[in-house]
Amino acid sequence: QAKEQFFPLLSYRTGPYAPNGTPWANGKQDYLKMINARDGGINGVKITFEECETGYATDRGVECYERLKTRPGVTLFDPQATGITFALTEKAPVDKIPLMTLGYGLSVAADGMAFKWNFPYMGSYWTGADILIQHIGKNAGGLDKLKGKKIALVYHDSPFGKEPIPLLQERAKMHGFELQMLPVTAPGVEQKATWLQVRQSRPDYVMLWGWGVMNSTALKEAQATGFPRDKLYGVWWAGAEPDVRDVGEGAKGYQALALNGYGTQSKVIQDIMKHVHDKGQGTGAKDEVGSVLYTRGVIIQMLGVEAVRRAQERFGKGKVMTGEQVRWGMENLNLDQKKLDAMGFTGLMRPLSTSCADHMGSTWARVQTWDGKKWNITSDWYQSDEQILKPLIKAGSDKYLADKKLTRRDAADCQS
Amino acid sequence: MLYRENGQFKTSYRADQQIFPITQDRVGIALLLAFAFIAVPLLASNYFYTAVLIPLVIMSLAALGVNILVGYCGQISLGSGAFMAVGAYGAFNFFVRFPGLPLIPALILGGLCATFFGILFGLPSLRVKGLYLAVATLAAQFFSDWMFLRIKWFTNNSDSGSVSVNHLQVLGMPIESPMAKYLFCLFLLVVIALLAKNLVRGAIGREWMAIRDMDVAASVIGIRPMYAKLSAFAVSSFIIGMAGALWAFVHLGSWEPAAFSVDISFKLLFMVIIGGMGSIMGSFFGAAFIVLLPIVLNQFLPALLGLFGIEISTAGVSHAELMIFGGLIVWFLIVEPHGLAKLWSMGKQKMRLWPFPH
Amino acid sequence: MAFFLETLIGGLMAGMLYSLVALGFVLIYKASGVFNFAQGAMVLFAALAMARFAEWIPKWTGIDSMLLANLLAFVIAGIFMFAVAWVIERLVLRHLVNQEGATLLMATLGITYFLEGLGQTIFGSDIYKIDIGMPKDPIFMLDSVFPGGVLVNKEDVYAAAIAAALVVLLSVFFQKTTTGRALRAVADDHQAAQSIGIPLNRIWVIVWCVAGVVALVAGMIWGSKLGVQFSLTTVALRALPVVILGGLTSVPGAIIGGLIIGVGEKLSEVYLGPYVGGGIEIWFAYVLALTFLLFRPQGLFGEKIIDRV
Amino acid sequence: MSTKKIGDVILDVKNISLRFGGVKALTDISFNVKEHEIRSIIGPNGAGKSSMLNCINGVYTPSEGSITFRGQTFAHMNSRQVAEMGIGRTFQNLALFKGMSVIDNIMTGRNLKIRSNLFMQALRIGPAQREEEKHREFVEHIIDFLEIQAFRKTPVGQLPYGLQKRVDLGRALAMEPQVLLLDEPMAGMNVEEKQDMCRFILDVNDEFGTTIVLIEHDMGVVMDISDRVVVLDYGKKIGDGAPEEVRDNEDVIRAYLGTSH
Amino acid sequence: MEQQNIVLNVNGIEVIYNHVILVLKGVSLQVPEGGIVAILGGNGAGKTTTLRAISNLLAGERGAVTKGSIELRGERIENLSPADLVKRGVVQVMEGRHCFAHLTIEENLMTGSYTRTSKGEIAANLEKVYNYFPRLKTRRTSQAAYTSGGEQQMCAIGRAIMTNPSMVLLDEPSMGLAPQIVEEVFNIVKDLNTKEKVTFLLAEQNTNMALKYADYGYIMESGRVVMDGAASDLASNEDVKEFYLGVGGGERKSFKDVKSYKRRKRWLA
Ligand SMILES: Nc1ncnc2c1ncn2[C@@H]1O[C@H](COP(=O)(O)OP(=O)(O)OP(=O)(O)O)[C@@H](O)[C@H]1O
Ligand SMILES: Nc1ncnc2c1ncn2[C@@H]1O[C@H](COP(=O)(O)OP(=O)(O)OP(=O)(O)O)[C@@H](O)[C@H]1O
Ligand SMILES: [Mg+2]
Ligand SMILES: [Mg+2]
Repeated sequence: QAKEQFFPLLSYRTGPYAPNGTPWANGKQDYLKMINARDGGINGVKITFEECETGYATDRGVECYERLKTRPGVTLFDPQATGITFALTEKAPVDKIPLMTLGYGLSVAADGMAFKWNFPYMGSYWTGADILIQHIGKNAGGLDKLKGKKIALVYHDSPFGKEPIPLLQERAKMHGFELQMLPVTAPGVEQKATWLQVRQSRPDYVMLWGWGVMNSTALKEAQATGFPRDKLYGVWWAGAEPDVRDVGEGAKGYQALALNGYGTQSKVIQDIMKHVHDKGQGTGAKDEVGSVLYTRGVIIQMLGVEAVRRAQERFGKGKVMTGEQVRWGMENLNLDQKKLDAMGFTGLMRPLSTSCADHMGSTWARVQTWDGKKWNITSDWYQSDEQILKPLIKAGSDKYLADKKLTRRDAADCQS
Repeated sequence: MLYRENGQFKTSYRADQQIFPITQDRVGIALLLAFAFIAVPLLASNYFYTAVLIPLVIMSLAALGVNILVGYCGQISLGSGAFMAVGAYGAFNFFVRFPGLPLIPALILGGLCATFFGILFGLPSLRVKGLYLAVATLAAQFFSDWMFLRIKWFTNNSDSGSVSVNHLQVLGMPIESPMAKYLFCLFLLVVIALLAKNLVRGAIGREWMAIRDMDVAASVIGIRPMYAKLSAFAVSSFIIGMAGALWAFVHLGSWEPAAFSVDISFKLLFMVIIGGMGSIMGSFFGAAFIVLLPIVLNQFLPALLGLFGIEISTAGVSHAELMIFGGLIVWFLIVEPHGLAKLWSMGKQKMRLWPFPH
Repeated sequence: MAFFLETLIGGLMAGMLYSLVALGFVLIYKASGVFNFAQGAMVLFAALAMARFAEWIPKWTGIDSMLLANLLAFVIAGIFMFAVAWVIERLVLRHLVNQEGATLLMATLGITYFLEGLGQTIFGSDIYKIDIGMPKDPIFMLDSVFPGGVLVNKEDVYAAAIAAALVVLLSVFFQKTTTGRALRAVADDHQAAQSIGIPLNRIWVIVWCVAGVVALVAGMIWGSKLGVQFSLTTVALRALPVVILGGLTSVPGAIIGGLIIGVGEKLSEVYLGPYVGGGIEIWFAYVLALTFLLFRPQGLFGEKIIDRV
Repeated sequence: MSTKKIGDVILDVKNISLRFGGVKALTDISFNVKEHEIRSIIGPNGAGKSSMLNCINGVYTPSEGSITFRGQTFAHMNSRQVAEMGIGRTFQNLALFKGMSVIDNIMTGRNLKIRSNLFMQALRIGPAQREEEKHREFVEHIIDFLEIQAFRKTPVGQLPYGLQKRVDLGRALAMEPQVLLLDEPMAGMNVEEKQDMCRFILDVNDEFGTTIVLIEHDMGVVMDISDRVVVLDYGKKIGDGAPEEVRDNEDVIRAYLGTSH
Repeated sequence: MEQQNIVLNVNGIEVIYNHVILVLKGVSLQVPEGGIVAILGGNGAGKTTTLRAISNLLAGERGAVTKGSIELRGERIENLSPADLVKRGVVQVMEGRHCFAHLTIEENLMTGSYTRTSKGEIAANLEKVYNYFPRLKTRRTSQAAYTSGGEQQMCAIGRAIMTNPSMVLLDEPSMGLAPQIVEEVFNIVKDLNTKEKVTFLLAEQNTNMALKYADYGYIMESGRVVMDGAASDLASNEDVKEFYLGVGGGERKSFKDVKSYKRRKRWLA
């Protein structure tokens, strides 16, 4: 048996979400290729991977999971879809394989004491929504200025789109703004009625919580109904190139959260260029390297690799880690700025450190603005408000545990 | 001449009315059941259970339900996904709201919810026919998609609309391991298939088929179109609802409304048509075709193309898979428009004549 | 009031766009008795071809007039659709003469998968842009009567005009020409049509070509609105209630049905939606169509469903 | 006419009119059928013969007039009620259930008599099973009677036309009707087959005492086997009486028989 | 049959439905130019199948000619499409009418002229059909599905005449027609035959009529030709008389007196 750490890659390159799924998947693959080419693997353990097409469909995702989870040296799963995450959340504890859901998935899973196997690294829908409100407040001249204002939420009518609602309601209560909810039926190609309603109720701000084609359609409809684009704010899943590219000038002024940095300057992207693309081994087109979702893919895979590295520190360098060991690594990750700089991730993300209780590790994001041709980071880092999130997460995870008749992990379990 | 009924004389109508009047068929089925219940558990891996067998068994059950409505009663429906969803969420609600309710009653209650929903959306069939009805049943589909997203009560007030169940057990035996899940589903499938077979070869089945083939003539010989159609909707949606509940409880464990999207409705219809309308056996063939083919293609296509020295990108595989899938559907239809079951029975007919060509 | 008008107009426009897709269904059904589920895939395929060629042609030939590039792209995409029609007849329809509706429907589903795969293989699966110079910004009318005016989307108006023109053309074609009559005969009975010398093969190629062109126009307009991407196929699901409401066999029905559905779903979403949490328009459209069917089982203008003993 | 005794009026059609838009399919038709008799309806194509049967059957609703069956008068009933009262029917354009086997087709004729409910049928427990066997036995008699044993399990769609007609008759017989309406049962048969069919009809009439209403274009058959004949033309009744009378009726000859008969 | 101009030569064809059901077991027949040839035989003998094989309409029934050859004026036609055959003047009137249900009677007739281009010719043909079948003229604007069985049969025949055929394959033209009309139809056949030199191949159950109007006849039994000869010879053959004309023993028996069902005598097993 060769020493190989296996990374299963669930992805979708067909169907309605392909334009967003593809760069994401490419980034994930390229990083692994780069690690193999540059470092010869993780402390000598070669990385293998296999991609499985889910088409964003839950049942196919489950099949992929079942197929790939039995591979020797399987590391962790990144389902790339909220629906699949829900299904796998039930299965992962049984199979003892961790799930990484960077910036998506179950918001309550940040509570590592309840969700031992889920890792919503770097932020969840709740942190995103929280930061978005902070930013809107800031633009309005202070959160207190939101009183009496109206904010509309145009969201993908699915668990993905509905997750942020509890948090937004919490914030609405706090600041006294009115929250108008406008669901859009998936995949979101027809939004005329939604935007007519926006035009009628004239909200001060609109939050866009879409994925895939829904985003560009929303921007086009905003343009068609004359809603000012600079009053339109998107989540980080509505802030990549495919979302705005074909709207072009029409989306100028649109702001969206930036979970991660991007661009081709950073060292890690340069390394990928050098070790992968220049050798003709790039997974996708060269010009998408360094784009928003591509870079997110790179970060996800870096975190996976680092988790393995961390696990090796405890369980034996140069060994293939099991899912359980990787889980420990994920839970005890500590990437400070120095490490990030060393790995070439400067400017792409904030330091991240996890613990048994905190599976998110970092709750920061910035805001970017589309200038008609490209995205530009236009704000400093925001951090979501612990005070609001904590109780919500606690309540949610308590309910989850009660429903499942499970108990919270104890300190002993945290050592394992 | 291994396969033929010659020489097997029936001395009573009862004997002739058996499900499998031909001895070879009986033996074959017995072997198949033995294989499914005994040999498979000895051989199958966990992957095979969870990714192949369990979905296959549950989808066979659903296809069987659809076949009763579409194949036997001739009412084309694209709302099957909705019936599955109603079954799943119905069973879920009984399951969580009545703590201690055993699994099987919950599933049956889920099925009954689907029955009710099915009858409701079957009412238009009394006036609307054919493709018009097919499209109209999509109303059920989209309505249920919306209902389970929007009405929080159905999802036990879950914020996201996603719900989950666990700790399944039957008569004290946990249904947790893949093998247990498989055997449980298989058992239900066999029982329901048997009941369904009894129905379709009995009086009610004849009514359904009569309505399908020529409804005016059927009413002249005393068949009430309303009763026949609504009973078909009821039975079919009960079975589909059960299948939906199994899909949610046993296969997915945790699900959201999108798990029962319009895609599933289409897939179920494919299964029935590809497998053979008006054939219980056909439902199984159809389910196998639609469930297995993508998995097989996905796994073997790259290797296969590799043999010919074609390097293909990951996206390419997905697209090629779509193309091959579509191509195969068309090809099978051309070979036998009446489905795989017909192909099977023609094969048997040839066997009967064997070794003579005609 | 102004808002009501806006919604109404928005609904009418959206309805026209649905009609454009519905038209493809009607054409093929009317002419061959096949319910063509591949219409959505054809729209996508045509739009992909158009978008990519409009992008490639300037690159390959150095033509920099956008109009010319678009025109060429349109023609090439049209040729692609002809080829598709021809291949479908050769490889599929020809072998399924005289089969039941369900079988043919299934075959078109097979074609759907195939086209989706093929389209994305040849043309890619990203979001592409069709820019035929449609104006994107809104205009406001009647601002003298209502404060703020009534918003009308110029792009929609153009699109609706194109759709209307196409429909008039096709109606004439069906009602007035021998081929039109032959098409209807084929839909009724393949075998009898063959027996009196109607060349099924040629007829089918013709109809699928026409449907291909309709798909191309629909794809172009929808693509210019939404961007060309896989989700275009789902507009077919939006067009289905239109088809059955208008009647599977009626060209004008597709238009009227489109208008009713468009207006119905927009009004329902805007005025009813907020009370029940929104997101109701798609099922509302289907329920609306279903309600009409209860009164006229063959749709508003469809041919009566005949069963006689 | 040997031993048969013709009874009282069993079916009485009074002043029936039927219109389809502009077309007057039937105008003011009255005639009656007596128990045990063979009553023929003849007339040129489009005269309204099939429409007449459809009215009796409840497929069409006459715009005027009434029908009395065994003392019960109705203007309109649904087909199910008519079937329950004991009127069976065959069809001109074969309305068999194409996808079903011969046995199943005939078994559908027994469905009115099925008592067990859906659950019993699903389980096939005792009574349901016994019932099924009982009806099967009855159907086998019909199959023997019609001499179609060899095709029992063939899907009817694959049978040649003439045999399909026989199955159609079998299905109607399975209802054990008191009155049997036959719409051109002998179309598309050669003489030999017609002879067989006549034999079946006569036997049914003799053995079960079933009253028969027959539409037929073969004058030989009509003249030979019927007791009384009604003649329709363009929706109007132009003749009614014993075969010989009708044959000599001037109107009938002009409108229908032509000169060669 | 002596070698006068043979238009159609069917040579030992075998037909199989659905790959398994062998229906025709080597059928050969010839049709001379300008003749009327009848195919007789009981139910399921294979008459319809023979006609379908000639007009190439088998494919839609999932049948295929597996052996033998069919020649039209010396040209092999097995691989032509039905439309090509209509262009060569061969048209079939299908058993069971098959009118286009949603089209009116007149539109039905007009579809028959699809292969014709001259407007004048079409108008003349239509006039001709209406002359032959005045009943159709009165029903010209009704949808075919709502006309009576007999009217539909007329419509189907009329539609075939609209193609201006040189050879017509008629499948059970008399089925469901009133005696008067049957007579008329056969007169029309004779008329077209003598005046316009149209060749006819007809499958019939009404042996009486068929032999009266045909020149030559073939008798089929379970997929084989068991007897053929000039129509007059057949009509006087004792077996034919008994089994197909119902005049066994010289006298026509009343249908009433035929005693119980009798075993048929078969020429061949
Ligand atoms: N589509 C089909 N599939 C299978 N078998 C068929 C099909 N069509 C006909 N047959 C079989 O072929 C045989 C000959 O049928 P055919 O219709 O040619 O007889 P026919 O002589 O025209 O009889 P009829 O006088 O009743 O019309 C019959 O036994 C019939 O069952
Ligand atoms: N549902 C209907 N709608 C319109 N017209 C109809 C309908 N049913 C029958 N007709 C018309 O009524 C007339 C009588 O038809 P019917 O079928 O009763 O004739 P028939 O006497 O049975 O003729 P045939 O001997 O040809 O079968 C015909 O002209 C027919 O077109
Ligand atoms: Mg009639
Ligand atoms: Mg025949």
